Amino acid sequence: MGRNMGRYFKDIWETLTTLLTGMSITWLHMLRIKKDNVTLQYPEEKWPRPERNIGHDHSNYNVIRSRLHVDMDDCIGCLKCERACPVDCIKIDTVKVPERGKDIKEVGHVGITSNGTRKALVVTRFDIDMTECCYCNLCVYPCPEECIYMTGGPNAKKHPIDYEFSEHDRSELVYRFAKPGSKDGIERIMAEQEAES
Amino acid sequence: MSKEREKLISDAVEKAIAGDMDAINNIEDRVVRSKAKAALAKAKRLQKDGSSPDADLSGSDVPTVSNAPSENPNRMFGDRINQKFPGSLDGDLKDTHIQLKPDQWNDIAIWLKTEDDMLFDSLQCITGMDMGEDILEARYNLHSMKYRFAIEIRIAIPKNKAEIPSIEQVWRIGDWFERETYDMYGISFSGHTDLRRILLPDDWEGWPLRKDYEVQETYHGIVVPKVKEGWE
Amino acid sequence: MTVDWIFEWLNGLFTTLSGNPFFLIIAILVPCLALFGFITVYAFVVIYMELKVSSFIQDKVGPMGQGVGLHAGKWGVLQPIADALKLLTKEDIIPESADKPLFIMAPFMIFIGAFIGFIALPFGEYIIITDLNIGIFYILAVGSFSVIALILAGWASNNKWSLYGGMRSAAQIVSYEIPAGLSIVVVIMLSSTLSMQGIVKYQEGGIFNWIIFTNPFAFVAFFIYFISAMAETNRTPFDIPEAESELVGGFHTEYSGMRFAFFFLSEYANMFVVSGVAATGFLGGWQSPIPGYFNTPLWGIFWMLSKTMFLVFMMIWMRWTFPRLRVDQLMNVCWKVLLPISLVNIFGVGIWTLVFG
Amino acid sequence: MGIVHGQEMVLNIGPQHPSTHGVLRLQVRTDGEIISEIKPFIGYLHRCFEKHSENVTYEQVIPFTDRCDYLASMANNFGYVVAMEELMDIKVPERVEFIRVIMGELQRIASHLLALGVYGLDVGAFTPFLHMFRDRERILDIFEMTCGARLLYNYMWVGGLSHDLPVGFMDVTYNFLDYFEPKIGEFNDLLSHNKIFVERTADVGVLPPDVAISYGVSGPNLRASGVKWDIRKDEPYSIYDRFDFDVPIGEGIKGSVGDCWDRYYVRMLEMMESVKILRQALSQIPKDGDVHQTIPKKIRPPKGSIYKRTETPRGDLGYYIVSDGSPVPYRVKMRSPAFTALSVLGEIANGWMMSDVIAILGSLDIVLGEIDR
Repeated sequence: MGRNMGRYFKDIWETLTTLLTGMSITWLHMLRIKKDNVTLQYPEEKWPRPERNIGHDHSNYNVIRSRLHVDMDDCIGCLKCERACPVDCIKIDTVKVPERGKDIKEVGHVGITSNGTRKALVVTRFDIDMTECCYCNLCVYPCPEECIYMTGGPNAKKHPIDYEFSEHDRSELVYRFAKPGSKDGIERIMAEQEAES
Repeated sequence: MSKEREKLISDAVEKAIAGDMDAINNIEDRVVRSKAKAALAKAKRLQKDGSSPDADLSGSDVPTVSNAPSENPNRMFGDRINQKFPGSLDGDLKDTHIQLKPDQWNDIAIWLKTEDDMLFDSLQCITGMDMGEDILEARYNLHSMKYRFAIEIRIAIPKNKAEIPSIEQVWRIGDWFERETYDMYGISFSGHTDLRRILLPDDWEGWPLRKDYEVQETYHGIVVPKVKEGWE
Repeated sequence: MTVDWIFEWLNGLFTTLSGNPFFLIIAILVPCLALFGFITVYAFVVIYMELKVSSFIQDKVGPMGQGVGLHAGKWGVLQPIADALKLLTKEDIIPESADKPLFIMAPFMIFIGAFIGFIALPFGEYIIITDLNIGIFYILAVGSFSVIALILAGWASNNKWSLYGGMRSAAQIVSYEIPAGLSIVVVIMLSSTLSMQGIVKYQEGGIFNWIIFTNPFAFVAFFIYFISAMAETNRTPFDIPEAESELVGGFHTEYSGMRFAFFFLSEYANMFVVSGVAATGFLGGWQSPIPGYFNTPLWGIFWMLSKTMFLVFMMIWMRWTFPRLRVDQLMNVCWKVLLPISLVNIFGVGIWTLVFG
Repeated sequence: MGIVHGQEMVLNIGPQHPSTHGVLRLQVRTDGEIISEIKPFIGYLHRCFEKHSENVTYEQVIPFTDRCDYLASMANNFGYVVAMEELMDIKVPERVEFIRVIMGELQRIASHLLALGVYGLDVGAFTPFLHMFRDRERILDIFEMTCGARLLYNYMWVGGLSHDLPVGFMDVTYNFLDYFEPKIGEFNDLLSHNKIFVERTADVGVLPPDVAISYGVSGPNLRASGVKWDIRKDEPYSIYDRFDFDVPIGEGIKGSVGDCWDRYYVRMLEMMESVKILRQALSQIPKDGDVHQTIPKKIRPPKGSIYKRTETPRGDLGYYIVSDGSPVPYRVKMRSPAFTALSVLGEIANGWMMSDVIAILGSLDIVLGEIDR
């Protein structure tokens, strides 16, 4: 490495100048910490903090990605979301209702959805496995009743944002939105119908 | 010398645009002829900018939209390959690709790369295909950095004798592309220095991307297909 | 001073048993325990300082414990204690194929290397454990003791990465002791004494009597010493033995829990020793910068600590600003840059004192 | 350097290593510090992207393309979507084209920031990494504002976009650009021209242009070797031919052409170019135009195949899509730029020292998600 003498001293001078400029930058950062601080103290300060230039206000979002939620009263069991899911993490079972649009008290089945469509099916099982969900939001678009949506953001009125849903046991992350006991309730009713007719 | 060659090329191109193709063809000097062809191609493209793909619906395939001159490169280079290596074409010329037989593929590759008016120096990608009825196919997308030509060469081989000469020495990236195609489809590339699986563990059975592939039950005792109780 | 002072005081107290070795042991033990206390307090302070300085440099505020949990104290003050507790309670794994006795011995040896360097550091007129008449020479000699511990740690943990770390630290620390020693020779030439108190006494009388300002060669010698001292304590840009991005963990890859805490602690202790030597040798030790004022013993401790902590701050500051050198570049810097310049310094100081007296 | 030949040691820079940019194993034969042979082993992160895309419909493939190069997933979507639209001959409205270019360029800046920051980490400088991540977070906030997600977006659909721009997107992005431009100067002072950084990277791992082309290297790595090849300029897709920006190539300022420093500095210059494109795109974006207008209800492309390349932050990403007329793709092959970049490592990192191999690997900016697919 036959560096001649000129190069030798130029290297030393270059080292000194560049290292000192680097240190001056970090020194400025140290001084301006009050203004430049970008971290949140998590349990106390929650995401987002628009006034401190961290994240933006969720209210003017067009779409949000967080935990899925389903309003069972509006779900007509059309299975469109189950087909749209690329990772098949939604499972729905439905049973035909004797009469369209009638409420069935024992099972808590509401006959007419908020959009006014009369339901023909009781959804006995609506499971979403949040461990497999890839948060791609493809299931939200085809829903005719907009009953499946991600919490928070534009849907904040229906359901506040919820991104702290970690559990101790993985099986608890399989959300079962169907009304409990609706499966055997509706079967018993159907059996009684057969018995009468 | 080059001024006079420039003039020769420009008026040959004029005549060719006017429709008289052999003005270019009877230029003896090969380099000047190829330059004239390139200039002609460029002139045609400027004439007809943004050429929409000439929809040749005859073949089963919708043509690959190539950004090369309006005269389809696959066809142009297909017949040049046919002239240089007679009998290497497999079936007639198509717009979307050049169908070749596997046997002379290695020296065609060397020729494609070193021929000075083609210079296909960058192998874009090798795609393995399972065409069904036990035919496998390797599709090579080649591209010339200098002349901006892009062609696609396909080589079909039967499943039981899946053997294609390797082009690892011609384009160095062929080494890994071929290993991946071998890993996924089981096409063994003869002449490849160290042909082994690249993505899957070395002792994995079966070729995953083939249509008739069944996942093996266990791998070293680990259950392979994901079992989730209480879900189905 | 304190060791002999305690020894006479004990003899005076129990005149009948005066002079028996038991008193000597007590006389040595008392300052050592005091020193151990000082080092743990200093370690917490410097860990907190490194935490906060590195966070401020990186535009974050570091651990701030407010709200219910108060987990890290008002401004994250309790974070060092939390770290220490974490390291204490962590499982202390000894790899099965490691050479067990050597593996266990390495952290203690490196701590000894750093610990015994404190003995000759003067904190005040009479506040020094023992005023050896070869003080500065003793510290340099003892400083190189930790190299053995690093190589031992690297080799004993029977892991390729730590082997690399050990070999690299051997090359680095041994070769950086030469420019460090030669720059100390400048100090000795000026103060014509090896004892630390003597060096400090030579620099009394205000800031302009400090060796660093006596002549330009000594000024350069200070920086040469400081750079090679950083190399000796494996601080960036010379942290090649424990380069996380290349060697996973360097010589302390296999260490965890309390043993890792020892490596951690001894690195900080080493930093204090070399900064102490730089402060004493070049910045006038416990002398106050204003002649005649603030030179009571208590002030003496304050001056010594503030100068040393400033140099420790400089090391921390540099660590979070510079990338890391490659091994051969490290050797290149040492043998082809620092060494020639330190030789020129010695020659320059000689001429300077000859000409200007 | 290799005069003294000691006993050779085989060392696994294993799947579990702080600077392999993902799960990669380099089997290295070392003679003391000097590396004599490197064999990369990949496949630890293989998630069968191509097998999956043969079982899901065309629009369901997009969330999978996100997960290939998870550091530039907007660029993956862009590539897939451009290929599909050319296969199905869909002409998307102007506004969609502009939004896609804006998102693509923002993603390029974010990805380069990460690449340069992590490269600083590999060479030992910790602070620039955090400064660059602070700015990258600003971009991720903009992405979250538009498509809800911060890393894997599923934002660009075949024939349009999933959502239009939110209220206030324009001035948020303008604020970011004004905030970001001076920061590049600060990164240069802090890291690029730092003498230790230059010593560590100049003249290290020189990639000659012909070897680069033969190994199919593309993107910033190829441009750093002096080959002026950028698909946005040479095979313009979408509306990139409307913007004027120049393509920075490596000039060997600090060392020879094509060394690690050039690969680093070309990315820094590219970020400036992206800012230039963003400013033009933001000023020319048409106000009207529905982003869902040309999204086909049922995607059933005609039988046929297509190979289309786009310029992602890591190089040219090619999609070879074969459709047999059914709503499920027959074959989707993804040609990943990082795959070719890693294959060149064995060639250029021989004979260097251990820390240089890590520096060269860092300068190639590979992402194992994309290599293993």
